[in-house]
Amino acid sequence: MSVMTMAQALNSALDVALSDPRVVVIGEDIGTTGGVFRITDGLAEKHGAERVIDTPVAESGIVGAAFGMAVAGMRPIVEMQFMGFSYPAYDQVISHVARIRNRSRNRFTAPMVIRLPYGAGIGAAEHHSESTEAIYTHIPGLKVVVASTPENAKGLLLAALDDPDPVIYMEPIRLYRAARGEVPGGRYMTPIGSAVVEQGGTDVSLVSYGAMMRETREAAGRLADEGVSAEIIDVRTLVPLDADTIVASVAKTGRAVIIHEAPLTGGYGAEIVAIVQERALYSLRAPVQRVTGWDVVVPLRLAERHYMPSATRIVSAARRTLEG
Amino acid sequence: MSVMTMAQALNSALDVALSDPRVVVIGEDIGTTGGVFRITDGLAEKHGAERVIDTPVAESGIVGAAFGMAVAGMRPIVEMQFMGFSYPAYDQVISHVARIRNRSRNRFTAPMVIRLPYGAGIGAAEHHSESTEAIYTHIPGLKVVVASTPENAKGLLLAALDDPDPVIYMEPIRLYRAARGEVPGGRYMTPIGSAVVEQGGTDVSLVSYGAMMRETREAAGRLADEGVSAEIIDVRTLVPLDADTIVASVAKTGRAVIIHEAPLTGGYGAEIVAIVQERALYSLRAPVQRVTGWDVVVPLRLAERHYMPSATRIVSAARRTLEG
Amino acid sequence: MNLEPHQVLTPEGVHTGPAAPDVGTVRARYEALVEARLYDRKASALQRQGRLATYAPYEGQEAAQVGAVAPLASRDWLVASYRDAAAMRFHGYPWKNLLLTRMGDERGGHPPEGVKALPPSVTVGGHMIHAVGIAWADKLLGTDAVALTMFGDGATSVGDFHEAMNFAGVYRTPTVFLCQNNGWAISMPRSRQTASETIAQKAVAYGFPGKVVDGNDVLAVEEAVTEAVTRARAGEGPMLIEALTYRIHGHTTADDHGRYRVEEEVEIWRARDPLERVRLWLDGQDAWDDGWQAELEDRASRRIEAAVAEAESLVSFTAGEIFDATYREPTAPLRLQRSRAERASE
Amino acid sequence: MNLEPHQVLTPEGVHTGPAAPDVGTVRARYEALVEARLYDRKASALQRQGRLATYAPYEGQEAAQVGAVAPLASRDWLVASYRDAAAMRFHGYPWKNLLLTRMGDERGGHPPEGVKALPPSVTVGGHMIHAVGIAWADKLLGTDAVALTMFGDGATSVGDFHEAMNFAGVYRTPTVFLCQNNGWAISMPRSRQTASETIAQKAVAYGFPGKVVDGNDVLAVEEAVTEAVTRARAGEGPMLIEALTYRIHGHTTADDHGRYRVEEEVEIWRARDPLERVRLWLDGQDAWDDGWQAELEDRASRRIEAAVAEAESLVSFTAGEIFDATYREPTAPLRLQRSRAERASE
Ligand SMILES: Cc1ncc(C[n+]2csc(CCOP(=O)(O)OP(=O)(O)O)c2C)c(N)n1
Ligand SMILES: Cc1ncc(C[n+]2csc(CCOP(=O)(O)OP(=O)(O)O)c2C)c(N)n1
Ligand SMILES: [Mg+2]
Ligand SMILES: [Mg+2]
Repeated sequence: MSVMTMAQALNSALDVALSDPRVVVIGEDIGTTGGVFRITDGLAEKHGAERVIDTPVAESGIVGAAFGMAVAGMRPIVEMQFMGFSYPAYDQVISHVARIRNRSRNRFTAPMVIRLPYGAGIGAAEHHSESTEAIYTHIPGLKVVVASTPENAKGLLLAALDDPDPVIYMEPIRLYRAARGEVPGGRYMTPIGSAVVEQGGTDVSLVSYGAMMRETREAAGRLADEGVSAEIIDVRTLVPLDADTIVASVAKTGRAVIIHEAPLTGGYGAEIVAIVQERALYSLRAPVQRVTGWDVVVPLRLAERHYMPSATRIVSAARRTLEG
Repeated sequence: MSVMTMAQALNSALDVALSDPRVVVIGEDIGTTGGVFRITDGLAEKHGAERVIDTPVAESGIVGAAFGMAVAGMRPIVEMQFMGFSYPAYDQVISHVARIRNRSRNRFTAPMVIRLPYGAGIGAAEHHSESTEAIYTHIPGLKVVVASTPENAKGLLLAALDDPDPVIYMEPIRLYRAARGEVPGGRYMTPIGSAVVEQGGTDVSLVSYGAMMRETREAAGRLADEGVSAEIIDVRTLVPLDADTIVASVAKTGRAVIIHEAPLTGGYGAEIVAIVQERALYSLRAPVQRVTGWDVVVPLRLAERHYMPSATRIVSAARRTLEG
Repeated sequence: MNLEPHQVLTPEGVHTGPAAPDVGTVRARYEALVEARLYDRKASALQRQGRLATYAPYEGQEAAQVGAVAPLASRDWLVASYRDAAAMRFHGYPWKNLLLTRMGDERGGHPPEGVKALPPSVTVGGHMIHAVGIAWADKLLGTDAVALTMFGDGATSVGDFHEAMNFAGVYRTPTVFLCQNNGWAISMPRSRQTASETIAQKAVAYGFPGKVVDGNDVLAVEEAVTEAVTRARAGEGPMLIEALTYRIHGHTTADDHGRYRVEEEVEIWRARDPLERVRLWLDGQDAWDDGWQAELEDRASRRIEAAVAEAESLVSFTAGEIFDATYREPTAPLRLQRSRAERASE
Repeated sequence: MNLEPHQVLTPEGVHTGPAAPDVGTVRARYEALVEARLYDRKASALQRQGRLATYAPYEGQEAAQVGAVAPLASRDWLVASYRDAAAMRFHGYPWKNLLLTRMGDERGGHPPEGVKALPPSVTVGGHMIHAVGIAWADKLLGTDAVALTMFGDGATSVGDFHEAMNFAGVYRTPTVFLCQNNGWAISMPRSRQTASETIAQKAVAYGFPGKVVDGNDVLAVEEAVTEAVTRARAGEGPMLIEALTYRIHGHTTADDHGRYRVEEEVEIWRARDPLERVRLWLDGQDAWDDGWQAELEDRASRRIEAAVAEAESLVSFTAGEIFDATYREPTAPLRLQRSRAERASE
């Protein structure tokens, strides 16, 4: 155990991962410089430039080549510099990575991890603040996980690599350095497909994931000050969703707020709402609220704060469920 | 007025559209051969190969070039051969077409239409049966419409072309020839952003769009035989959604089934459910049901029927809401 | 870069190369060509009878396909397209599987263990980079296997072609790029597909060699691919081969090629038939006669008919089975959906 | 294809071309170069002070940028990248706008009416095809305007580069492709970006000419682009120009280039400074002195400072305003969201 930032925890996970000779890490600027966020710092030196591979600027090529490697028995870990740069590779992900198992009826598979630094809140340039998990969660054949702490960042990454199927692995940029915590050494896994109740509560369920866990926890704190007991759920795996944990919580509290920074319309929050109302409608004492980014492109630095869900917005939404 | 198939109605719309010299139609095999579905039949001959443009195989290039044309004052209509071939162009659509208005704060815009033949049910090859509207409905800056009759196919296409913003225009392959109906001559528009109550009813709201309207109507008929009065809503525009019409219907019936052929998880049905429960929770007498494709790749011909939502599945879902 | 098409046998069956071909080898290639042609005709016929969904006939391209895979060892990979059934078959991917896919059965995509070939690519252009990744893995894993990818002239316009070629050049992966330039991409003639004079010259952009061959000359194709495979195996990196050929029929069984090309063009290429020149040469060596031809056709037909029978004997999918190949272990949501689907199909 | 870099002025300021340059023109270019350099330094300084978010300095590339746009008429389009501030400015896109974007204000992307330049591309590689579409539209609309697109060596690896080049070749659009090969794409050296010896030779794949120029020689770049623009305007189609240059500083103000390259390499390129050779030549013509230099710097600084002041004077965004540029008319869902956002920001 040692205290690490999320960036360090990810670096540690990759270091552990590379002890398996089938593993390569591949992406732009991840070798010599250790990546735009220094997540791969020192790994090329330690494990060799043939296994921590710097590539030309070509996201589709990176994913497509990694797919070929995976089919041929390797375990590639792809780094996209930002989620917003993953779109050129979308066809490779959806038409090939996600489908080769079905296309070949289990004869060929593409066990690989695609790491996507995502999210806003650091005043970055356009395309650098995306949170478009919804374009991946809808695609059969993919699993989608989102880290929220240094500890689960490492555990989920190692679990993703161990998974026999391709995993979209989202890393909240805003937490790379901001999140610090105890991280076990060596290899361990955080199970894919299980949500976690971070804090028990009785009045309202706050359901979120990734970077928004920070605002969610803050909101829960403020609600506690007002005498409202919030249960906090970190979804962690978007696909396959641990619906049981969420539904059980809402069945108990009768109220829920779903929080994500992606735009509202067609965001993953809608799926969670749909499942909650399907399985716990008669327990609902108020409509499930969604606190999300708005249906606009994430603004640049000046106006970004108007876009991001804040603890204040979460608290008001929770209050709305209590009034309802 | 004359009776036409949907394919003919679309051809007529494009013919009308091309009377505007700013309009070009661009895509693969749309000139000499009139397109894989013959939607552009005769248009190159009539309006010239410079305006009904055959391209190399390069979906990203097609959308990117059309974007440039739109910025420069033209009104391109892009044809993708199948929705499943639109993914290589996804980056152009999301990073540029959808965003240039915001990026330039209204200085530049890309008014253009991207036509996507979509949907399963004809036993086609892999990638030819996609219904991935969810990857477009989540993207700010795009409008998304889905035709369901020859009449609205023409009207929506002309409205899409008239729209100052880019429109994703989905055409149900299964209805190209199967749907026949009266279609007005000349230019007319079906408003974007308005759903239509196709049939009034009191017991349950059936909400669908595109090709699935057929099964939805059939299910309504069967329910009527059982003495259940179903209200049928054709959403027609997914973005911006006409929530008022849907919510008003559910507020009245207290029950709803949402039907689409796209996979369940993260499908657009979730968004409709989320809005309905948000605005009409206290009217709901049973959980809103979703009848959708399953979370698997659309099967090929042999197993396709197991995937497609059927009138039978819609009827059972409606019954579940009535029992609930 | 020499862009003259390499040829070994003229359409008249005259040998033009330096060393005379080995009769035994040529007879083996001829046998493959005959089987390839018979399969293509059978598949088209099955489609007309409604027993296949659609089919993409390759008649006219048999030499390019047979010649392409002849130099491959069984440890080498083939990553090919929807029109490459003959190439796939002669790399070990059974006719039965190719038929199953065309019947609309995903199990076609599951070739026997040991067959190193991905299911044929249906999207145009996305698969070439897979052959780069596979070849790269072979290199990293220390085997000397190579990967051959086959694609059409249309596919060279796709962005992924560029990224694949560039990666292959940068990492010197043992990848062989074989373009069957059959003159058309559906209705788009080669001349409008790209403004470059040849496809082969595109290799200049990636720093490795390109070569043009007579794609209707099985021996020329085989020679060029052998050279490319040998280079690749020796660690000398990739090569692009453009095989000039022609598809005699429509793009698929659903295509009416009369809409975009004239019969005279087809006739010119019929005269360059890839089987006939081999037959003529063999005949000139007294290594062909009607009896042998009948024997070949009989043997091939029996193989093909057996494949058809086997494919058609497979029962259709149950509702539950469609859930069996999305993840290795079905996820909780899929288990739920599966039970619903099973109930709905009762 | 001649792949020797075209040069007009040596780094020592010696003129090597046939016709002697026009002193007045060279003085005008020199003035632009000086202003370009001052802006770049100012922007880097502002970033260090926290007044810009990040910045991508172009020092060392001023000649490529000034030379690129000098041949353009105001009806011609410029479709450039994040590092091309100088090119944009001299095509009429105000410094103020470039600063605003870097401050994190979308209004930077709204240049004045009449300025034919798209906001700089932030993603690598996606914008070149836009210049093809724009040029194509100009052709269809019957104007003789051309479109110039600027991009880096890294961008040539992107699939969209290929599709853009191919479309330009096939439709002979009046598009000029200008690659500033500055040796690096973040930490990736040019030698690992692609295995081709030059970027210019990639034009071979698309059937139109490519040319290499000394990118630190403003007159050489201008000559090459003039030739390309003239050809394009005359309907002779596109051209690819590779300008050999170097970025002296890090990729952005957030990049530590010491991690991937040695100082000696930077020194070599400092000695090839794009301003100094012009100054030396002018000096040789008695067309430069300290007084004029001071005057130029003063004028440029005043322009730049005015732009900074204007940009910084703009008030920040209100919550409601973020909804103003998604559709021309706000949709019903957005109107609802807008009111919620306004309430939340109170
Ligand atoms: C991404 C994508 N876009 C479009 C298509 C439709 N399509 C199928 S084959 C084809 C033409 C391909 O031509 P070519 O590469 O020359 O191969 P050929 O059919 O001639 O063998 C097209 C456009 C597709 N399958 N995939
Ligand atoms: C699609 C995409 N992928 C990755 C990036 C991150 N990125 C920004 S600049 C850059 C390198 C570009 O190099 P080059 O084209 O040579 O231009 P230069 O920065 O040298 O001017 C990369 C990889 C991006 N902006 N867009
Ligand atoms: Mg072809
Ligand atoms: Mg560069």
